Amino acid sequence: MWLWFHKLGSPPHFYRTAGRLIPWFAIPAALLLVAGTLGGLVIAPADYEQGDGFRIIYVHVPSAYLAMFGYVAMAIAAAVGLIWRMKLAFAFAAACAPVGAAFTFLCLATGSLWGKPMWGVWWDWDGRMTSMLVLLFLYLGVIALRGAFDDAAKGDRAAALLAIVGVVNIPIIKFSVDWWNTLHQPATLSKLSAPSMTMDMLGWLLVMIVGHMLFFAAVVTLRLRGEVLLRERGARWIRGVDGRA
Amino acid sequence: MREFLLMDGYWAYVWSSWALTLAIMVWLIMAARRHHRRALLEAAQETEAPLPARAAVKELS
Amino acid sequence: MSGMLAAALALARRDLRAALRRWGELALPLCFFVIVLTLFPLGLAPERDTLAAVGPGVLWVAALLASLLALESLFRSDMDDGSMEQLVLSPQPLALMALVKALTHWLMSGLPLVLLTPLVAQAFYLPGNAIWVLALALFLATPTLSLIGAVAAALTASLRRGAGVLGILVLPLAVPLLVFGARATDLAIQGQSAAGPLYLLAALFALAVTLAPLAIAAALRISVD
Amino acid sequence: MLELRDIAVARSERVLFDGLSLGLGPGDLATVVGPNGAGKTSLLRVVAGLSRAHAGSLQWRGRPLEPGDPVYGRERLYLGHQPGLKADLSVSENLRFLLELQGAGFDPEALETCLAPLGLGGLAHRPVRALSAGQRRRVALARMRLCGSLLWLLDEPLTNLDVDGQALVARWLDEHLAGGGLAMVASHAPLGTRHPGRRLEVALGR
Repeated sequence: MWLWFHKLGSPPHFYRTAGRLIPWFAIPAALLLVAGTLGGLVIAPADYEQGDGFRIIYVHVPSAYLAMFGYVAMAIAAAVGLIWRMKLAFAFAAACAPVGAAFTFLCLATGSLWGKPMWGVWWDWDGRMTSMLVLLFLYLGVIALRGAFDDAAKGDRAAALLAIVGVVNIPIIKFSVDWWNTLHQPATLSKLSAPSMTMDMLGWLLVMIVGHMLFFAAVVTLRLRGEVLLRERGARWIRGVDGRA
Repeated sequence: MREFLLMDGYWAYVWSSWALTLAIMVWLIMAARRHHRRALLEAAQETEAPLPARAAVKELS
Repeated sequence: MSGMLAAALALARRDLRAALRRWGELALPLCFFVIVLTLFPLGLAPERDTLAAVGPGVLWVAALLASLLALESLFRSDMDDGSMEQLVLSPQPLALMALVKALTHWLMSGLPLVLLTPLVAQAFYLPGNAIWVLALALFLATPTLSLIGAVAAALTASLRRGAGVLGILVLPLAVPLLVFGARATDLAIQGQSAAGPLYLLAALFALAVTLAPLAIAAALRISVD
Repeated sequence: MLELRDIAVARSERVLFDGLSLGLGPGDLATVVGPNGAGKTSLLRVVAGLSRAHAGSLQWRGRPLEPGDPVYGRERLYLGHQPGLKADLSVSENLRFLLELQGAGFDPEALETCLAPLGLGGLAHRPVRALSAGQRRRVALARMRLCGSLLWLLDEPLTNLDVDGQALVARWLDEHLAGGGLAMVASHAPLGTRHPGRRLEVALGR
């Protein structure tokens, strides 16, 4: 077991294993996303209040889920990297950040597209949307901090520390924003929150969420391979790697 | 079919959110591939790191 | 133990002395604070009702930005002249030293801001009791802000172009302070008890004072390396 | 007392040298020589505890070193390129702070007797900003002399010093070693020490 762990931890071995793993994430992800899209757009019944408008949920909720999942995964990897000085964990954290940020943005954008017909405005200072916006800023902070360092190893450690600070703060921020929101807004806008989902709607949402997760895994693994290469510049094993991505 | 495309009149919002999701996913894949390719290129251009020098300790007295 | 305290006091004394000999730099964030507050009535309209309505929020945002301005210098000169290396190498616990530095910094940047606020709040027509609640809320929130800010300042201390990044790092983390602080002020204006948000601000300070020094110390070790 | 085992030092992920092992005991002096970029400063920073070794381990008094070790913090003195002086504070204020920070006592009389041979006799209350680079270096030397540390880690201690200053460094080093101290010094120029104890030379680079 330990030997296996150690072997996986060696960059060349990890690089090859990750390369072999990608199709195992990517192909089911594509299948599930196509199935979920069909299911969500065609098969699932329309919501009796929002009609077909509710179908945005099938892209909105999975991206919200990934936005939060991505940050937590990044922070855990960052902690592992700082505690056990694992370069691979830093590489993982670095690979997560832009993908998580992209899904946070996507969550905000689809939320806005959903909000326009339902609320009549593109943006509403709703508790969850506002928290998501702050989460996007936290992501951007981590990415910007890593990029600002000339010394990549130092940037990794600084960004890792920031990710941990951020993850400690997220519950506090979330609490404060929710609190602020309930004070300033009567709860008339809860329409967006839960169009009373029936099982045949919910099932397809699960399919979409799993599909998104696998997509996330595939893209992060691909980026991770790049990050590993960047961290191993000049190492001899890279000469043996061929150019196929 | 027409009814399906219209989406209860929400067609603009529903289809654009799907399009946006697709676009960002494609962009993520392309960016990740570019990232990996550039890393490979950079790693290949890098001349092999010179072997570390040895530090010699000499007793002077 | 006594050596630790002596060192902590020596650090506080040194920082205060060095800063007071450059008092012009200390006054800069305060000037910025006042100027930002002057701009709002000019940008809006000098009607009393409008200004009284936006006043608490404007005061809080201006205070936030002003303390952000002051943060930039927190570790900069120590990094440049090599005293940060000596601080990291000293036998004293670095987290304690970090706490001392952050609180000394608050004494010189946060506290003057708190003292200045009752004056400038007059220009936004806040009722008398609300002004004191505002000052108390700022008194509770600015040390937390200094501590959070010190984490970010420590992370960016070794960067030449750290100023831009600093804002992105600090402001999202300051959201709870802004929410609770502005809420306390609002409640006071409406003549209600502001105890709830004030307690929350105190709780945030307690949390920051225990956790932030550890993060600052870790960040300083990274920056010095 | 100071033990380096198989130390490898890296700068920006690039290993500069590896396999450095050496032990220093009381009265021993190790000089670090090598061309620019060979890693002299990096090595001293690693030994000081500012940076991590890429590989290998460091021991002080038989115990492995952790960052922030209080015993090592008191007994080790590191003098780098930047002396750690605040320009707005006076010479004596600066020295007092640095000594108290290291847990060494501050004695104004000892300060006076130490500043005199450095040629800083009347300057104790002058702000550091008014001093020349060489004089600042001398203030750092005063700290080295006063802090009572057992292990001196000096990075180019002769920089900016005139002939008198360099001779003073050599004399103080001799006295330190004769008193059972240890020193590790990176220097381009010969130090001119006369102490008869054990001397090691760490040559970096090929």
